[in-house]
Amino acid sequence: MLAPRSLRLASRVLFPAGAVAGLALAAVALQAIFGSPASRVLPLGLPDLPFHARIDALSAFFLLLLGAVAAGISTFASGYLRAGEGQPPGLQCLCYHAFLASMAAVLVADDAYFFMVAWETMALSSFFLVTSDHRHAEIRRAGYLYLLIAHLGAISILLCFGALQAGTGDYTFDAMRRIEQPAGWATVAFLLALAGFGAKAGIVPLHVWLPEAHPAAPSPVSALMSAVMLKTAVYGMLRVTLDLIGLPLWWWGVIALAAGLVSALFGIVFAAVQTDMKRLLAYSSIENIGLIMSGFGLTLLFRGFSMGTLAALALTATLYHCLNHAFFKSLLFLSAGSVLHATRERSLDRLGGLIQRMPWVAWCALVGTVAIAGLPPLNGFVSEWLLLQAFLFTPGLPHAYMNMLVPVAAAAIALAAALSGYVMVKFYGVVFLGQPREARLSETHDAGPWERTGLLWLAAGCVALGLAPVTVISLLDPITRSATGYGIGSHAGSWLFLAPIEPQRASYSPLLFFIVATLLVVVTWLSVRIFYHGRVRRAGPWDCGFPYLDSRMQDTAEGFGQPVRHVFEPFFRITLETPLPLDSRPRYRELVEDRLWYWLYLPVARAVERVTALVTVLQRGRISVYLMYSFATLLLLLLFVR
Amino acid sequence: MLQHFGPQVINLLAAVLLLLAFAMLSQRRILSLINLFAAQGFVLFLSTALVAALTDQKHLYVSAAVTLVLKVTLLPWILHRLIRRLNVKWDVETLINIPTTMLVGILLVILAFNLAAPISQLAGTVTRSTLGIALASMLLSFMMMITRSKAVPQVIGFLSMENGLFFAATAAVYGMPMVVELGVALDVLVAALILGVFIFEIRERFDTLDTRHLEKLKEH
Amino acid sequence: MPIELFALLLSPLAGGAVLALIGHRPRAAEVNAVFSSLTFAAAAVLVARVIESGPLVALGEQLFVDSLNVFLVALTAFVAMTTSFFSRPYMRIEREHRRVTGPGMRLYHSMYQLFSFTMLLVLTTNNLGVMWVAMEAATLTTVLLVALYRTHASLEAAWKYFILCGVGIAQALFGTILVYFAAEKVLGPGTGSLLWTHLDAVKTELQPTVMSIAFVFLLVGYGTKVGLVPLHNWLPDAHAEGPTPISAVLSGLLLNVALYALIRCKVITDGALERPFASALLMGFGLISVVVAAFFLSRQRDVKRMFAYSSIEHMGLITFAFGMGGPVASFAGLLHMTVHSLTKSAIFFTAGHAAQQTGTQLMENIRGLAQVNPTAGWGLMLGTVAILGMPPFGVFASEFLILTTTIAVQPWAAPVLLLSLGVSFAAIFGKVQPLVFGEPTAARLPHPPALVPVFTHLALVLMLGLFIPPSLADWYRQAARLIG
Amino acid sequence: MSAAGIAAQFTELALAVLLAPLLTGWVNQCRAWLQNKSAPGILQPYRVLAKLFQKEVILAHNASSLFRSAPYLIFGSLALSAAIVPTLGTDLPLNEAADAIALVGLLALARLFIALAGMDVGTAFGTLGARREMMVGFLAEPALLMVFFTASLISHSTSLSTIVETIAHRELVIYPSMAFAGVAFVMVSLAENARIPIDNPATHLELTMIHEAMVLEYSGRHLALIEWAASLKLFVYMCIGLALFFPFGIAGGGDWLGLVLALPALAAKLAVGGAALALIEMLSAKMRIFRAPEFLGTAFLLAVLAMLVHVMLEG
Repeated sequence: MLAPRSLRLASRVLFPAGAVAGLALAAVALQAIFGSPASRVLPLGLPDLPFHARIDALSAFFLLLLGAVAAGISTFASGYLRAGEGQPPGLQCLCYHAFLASMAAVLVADDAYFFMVAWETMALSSFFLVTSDHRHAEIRRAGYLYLLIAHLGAISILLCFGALQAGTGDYTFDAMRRIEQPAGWATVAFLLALAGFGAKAGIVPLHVWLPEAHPAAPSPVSALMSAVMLKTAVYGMLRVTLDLIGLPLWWWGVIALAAGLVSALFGIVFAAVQTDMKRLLAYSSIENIGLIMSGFGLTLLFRGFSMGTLAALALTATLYHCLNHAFFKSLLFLSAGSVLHATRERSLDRLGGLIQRMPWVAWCALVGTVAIAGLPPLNGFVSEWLLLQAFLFTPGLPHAYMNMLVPVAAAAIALAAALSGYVMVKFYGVVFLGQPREARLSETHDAGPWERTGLLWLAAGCVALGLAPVTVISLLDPITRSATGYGIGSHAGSWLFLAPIEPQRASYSPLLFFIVATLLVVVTWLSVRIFYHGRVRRAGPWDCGFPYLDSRMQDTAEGFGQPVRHVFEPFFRITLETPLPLDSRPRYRELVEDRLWYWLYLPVARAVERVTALVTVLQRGRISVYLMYSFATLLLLLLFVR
Repeated sequence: MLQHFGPQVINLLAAVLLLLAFAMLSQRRILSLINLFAAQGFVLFLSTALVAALTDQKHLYVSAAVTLVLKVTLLPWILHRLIRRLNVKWDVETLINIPTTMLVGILLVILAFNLAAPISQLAGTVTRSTLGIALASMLLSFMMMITRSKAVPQVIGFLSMENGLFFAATAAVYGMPMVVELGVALDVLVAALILGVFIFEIRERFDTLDTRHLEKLKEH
Repeated sequence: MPIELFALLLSPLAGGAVLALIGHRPRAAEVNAVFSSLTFAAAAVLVARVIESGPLVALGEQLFVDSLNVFLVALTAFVAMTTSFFSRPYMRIEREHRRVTGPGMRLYHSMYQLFSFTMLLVLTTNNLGVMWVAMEAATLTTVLLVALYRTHASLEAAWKYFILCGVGIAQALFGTILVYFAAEKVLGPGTGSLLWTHLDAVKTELQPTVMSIAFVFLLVGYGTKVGLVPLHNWLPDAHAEGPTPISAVLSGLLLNVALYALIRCKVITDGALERPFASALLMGFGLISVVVAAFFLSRQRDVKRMFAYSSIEHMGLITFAFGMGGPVASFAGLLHMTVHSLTKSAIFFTAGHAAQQTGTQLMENIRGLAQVNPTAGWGLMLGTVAILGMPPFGVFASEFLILTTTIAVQPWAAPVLLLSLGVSFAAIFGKVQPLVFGEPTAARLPHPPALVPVFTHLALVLMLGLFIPPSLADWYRQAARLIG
Repeated sequence: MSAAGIAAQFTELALAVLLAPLLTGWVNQCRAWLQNKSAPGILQPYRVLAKLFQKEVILAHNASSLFRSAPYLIFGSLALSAAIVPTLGTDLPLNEAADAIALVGLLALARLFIALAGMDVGTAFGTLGARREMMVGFLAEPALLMVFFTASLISHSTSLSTIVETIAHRELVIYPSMAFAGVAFVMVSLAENARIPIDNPATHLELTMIHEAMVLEYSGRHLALIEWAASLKLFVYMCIGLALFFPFGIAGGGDWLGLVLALPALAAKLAVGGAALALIEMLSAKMRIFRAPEFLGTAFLLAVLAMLVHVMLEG
């Protein structure tokens, strides 16, 4: 098992086994959501702090998410793996399943030690996966940055657990739940948790590793990281604030909401200007995590003002979006992976027109695009709809100032959702539609059978989550009930209509909506087919009569991002190289960078560098100076002793 | 008569020891430095023998004999042979000039005394007042190692520090148990041999004994 | 005198003598390994006896073994054995590259055995004076080994190592004299008043001011050997310039032994003084060591020198833990000692092998180890990840315990410790990653390296991280109670 | 879900689909009069549709199946949006199925498909048009959503029927927030329907066109469906405007008489609306494409301001 060279064993046996295990996990989790929390003490761990494992509604939901998505990704991975890339397949397979196991362990951990062990094993195994093709320098750099920020995040999480145990020395979560932390320590714990889990989730100031690490990893791994690993950070956040701290303060919600909104806008604006397929999807993960964090902020806000039902609604929206994002983001990452595998090309400027050669991947990607853009029949829309409904109820807050701020927040969320539509049209249009921008794209082949099943499983997930929201909400009900004391599952309307509070207020029925829409489309198609003849003739494109059309006349990815660069100019750090008018070889180059890199990360690195320079003065090599140190220490201590 | 004069003679010997330490601190020439070291060894032998006589401790005689053999004859002979083989006659370069070292030396002596004061009141031994001097001579030889840049003076500084420790042992507690005394003596001998080997190696590799050339291993 | 204790001390001594005669012959490495394994066997039997029948005193109270030093004896013997296995192919390759001559090999093997004898003597002796003599002898034996290659750098390193440690150890002798002086007041003259068991029994009646001054001298003395920061300057040079097995043993074992001696003195001093003067000093020095060593790391260009600084940092952490005192902190300190020795020696094995393959210790020209020799490459990567305190490995377990007690006892120290651990993570991982991954520059070696020890060590550390067997846990708790 | 409701639903749908080209014709008629030109007659759009349905469809070689199915999807979704908006009666069966946010989502779906279809053939104009359409989209959609939010804040519900009922049957109250929302809505509908300030529907001038550029490659029955969908979109926007700001005359729940009366009221309102649209187009000139974001930015700002005004004043 350690490092089997044979590719066949890994991809034909182990990955499908992983997929089946994922399904089994999902089934167990589904059943555990409704059961009462079961906890057990494992023989492993420290002598006086053995591993405690506990599955309650919250962890069962995330286990369900992990199992369902991992099933799809593992089936895809069994067809995706090819020898000769990066490490031997056996090692990759081992790390992959260690990654899955550690994520499951994070979700069931019930004491600080087990949680930290699982948390960093997850980071470590994903690091080895990210740097599986470690011959390129930038992949190594991405891996290093990823593990460094993950480790710093883990440090702040450890400090947060330190603050949570408030001096009792007992690090099991049950103890933390029982003791009533003083407000000061609780705030310190919340802020540390926000920093620690935010670093892993990719909240804006700490997001720099995400667009580097995800593209570097092989596609199934980046799908798994984007879909599930970010959610373990959200799970951690929920576990600490709603479960361990008890009653959160309302202004924590404002901080989380602000962080979420900034991440959402920042992520999507940067996604719009990317020219690398997987970096674009990574930035859009930052946007979706921003939406989830703003939903979480809203939950805290309502919980702070003890408005139970509204907190339940906001929490349902947050969890629903976690599930949706897991499905459609992994679908998009996997389709990008198939494109990458077929064409060996990741930059958008050298793709195009793949819908002819890869219809299966194209249509699954279309489902993903419509879902992520938050458009009605599919699942993206449902969670956005719930989130916007939650925002609409905020004017009921007792705090006057809050009532003003939250509509602005709703506007930002709407803008982010619209922008995600823009980004996804760019992604889909440039990759799949239009003319192929490279000659060799013509002999690409479609995805293999395994990969197709993976993609179809995830696409079906997106459609099902879109069309049956009421059943899913009833699934989320035990969680919201345990976290906020209220649940909206009971009166979320009949199986057909989703009406979270009451029907007059707002109701939406995706199934009816979908049926009527398809009915109308079929009627128009039939009426056109019956009444008028169907003569079709193939000819060259019209293009206003311009004969010499070639593939370079299409819009490139950078061109498509130009309006966003123009509108959101202050977000970026743009360095422009425009050619002189008389330049013999004019070269136009525009480099778009992240300002935060220069404001936060480089100053910290320089500070460490300065301190190091200061400290190395101690070791200048002269033996008499060393003797002087020892002499001085002796004299100092002797003086100090008397 | 022995009981009466004994303590004064020991104090006298302690004073001579301190004087020798100062002399070594201010010495410029290697050969005289080695002779001073031998003298220090001899004084140490005398004091140990005297203490042994005063308190008729059998093992102190043995330790006095060892000191005589080791510190007065063997080590100085080794050092002389070393100097002759390396035909090194140059004077001892110091990092800071002699007057300032002397000043610092005096400060060290004062410090050593008021540090040793509480201990010596408690000491039941007849030679308790010499503890301060022993500590002072140890600190002075430590100081000598720091201020000398050549390898040989550093070695001599290290060995004179061992002498100071032995004198402290006899002054405070009538010498350590036998097995410890022998062990320490053995260690000092082996240390001297190894240092000799090293000095040859350094001389051969660096063709100078100035430790200022031994500074490549550092943080850039 | 129980037979295994006798065998434990005799076999390395005999080994030293035998190898002094036949050290240069090709079969000498195997003999060295045999003797080390014999010592380890004796240590194992001794452990078994001490666990079920409690502490034992031998040779007229000169030797004393309780649960604290028997654990260190076992650890020392085990790592000495695995290092001897590793050094067999390593030294043969060194000899073929003509970096070591015939007599050099003889010196190496005999000194190796004498060195383990001195360490075991320090651990098992009951007499503080003999402990000092053995510690001084340990320095002497390793000084020649550090200068084995006779290069400029190794000579300079050996010279500094000898002078600084010599001076340091001299202070310790003065401290021992003062302890004897204080003990004589209570227990009367003779060897009785230097025996640790007697001192331990009577430590509350010792004179406080004398003991505090004695502890200062002992701290400066043995602290130099442990490598606490203001006194650490010799450590990076000595550990980087010597042959790899010696660096591994120095970094892994000698530091622990020095700290053990310091703890023995701390127990006595804390007994004598009411206020926790000794613990406060240990905590202070430990914290300074962790912080300062962490910032040394990012400027390093030599792989063994970098890991030497990492040893300073970890020894600082262990001293801080023992300084805090209390059952959990001492337990964590002992656990950290074990996992640090195992991981650091494993890292030195792989780093040494990598240096041998590429012919240099500068990290810039070692690349792509995982391509050329996957076991060594992954060994180094896993070792580095373990030493940096990434969870599945035991180092995280002890760091977790240390940090949680720090939060409870000294909350202000926790962020300082964590930040310096973070800085050291950034520095070391940033430098090791290009070593293991990337385009290979290393050449293959004639003899395959003995990397079995590396993976046995890492497996042990992984086991300690996930599951500490109950018997081992009680053993550590007994030892922790002794430290108090 | 009364019988009257179902009847109202079907008549609404049929009405929207059939009358949409008439509305476009009427708007062109008014524009011509204002420019004192003689217009080609109010039924001209129907003749154009009839002609196009007879013509043969010419497809580019690399046009994919998405290109061929896009017109039907666009037409179907816009027809559904027309069915959702309460123009005649408020007791519509589809009301529980989709509310204001779903309507905005549906319009965004239509925009997505038309942009993708534009990019499918891979001509310069197609991608250019798609980029500009999506730029307009990502600024107009949130503005439209904010307009709906203002209305739903007032009526405490996002379902369209409830909004219409609260605004229509309550006593006449001047809502300053609705005033802001109205201005914002007009600006957004101008942008969305490719009217003068953002895009000129009449010309095919390569550099300025947004909507026309995307549908350049369509021909025959596909082009007919796209044109019909465009006029249907204008009709839907008009109805939304009327429903939000002038809902008087829309029948309440279940009374047939109200339904019958609502028809002429709707026709009159649409006529006035069409004329107003033509007037606005005459008074303003086409903006440079890079000024479009500022135009839509102000619309978005006004919409958010409307919400703030509502919270502060009427909160």
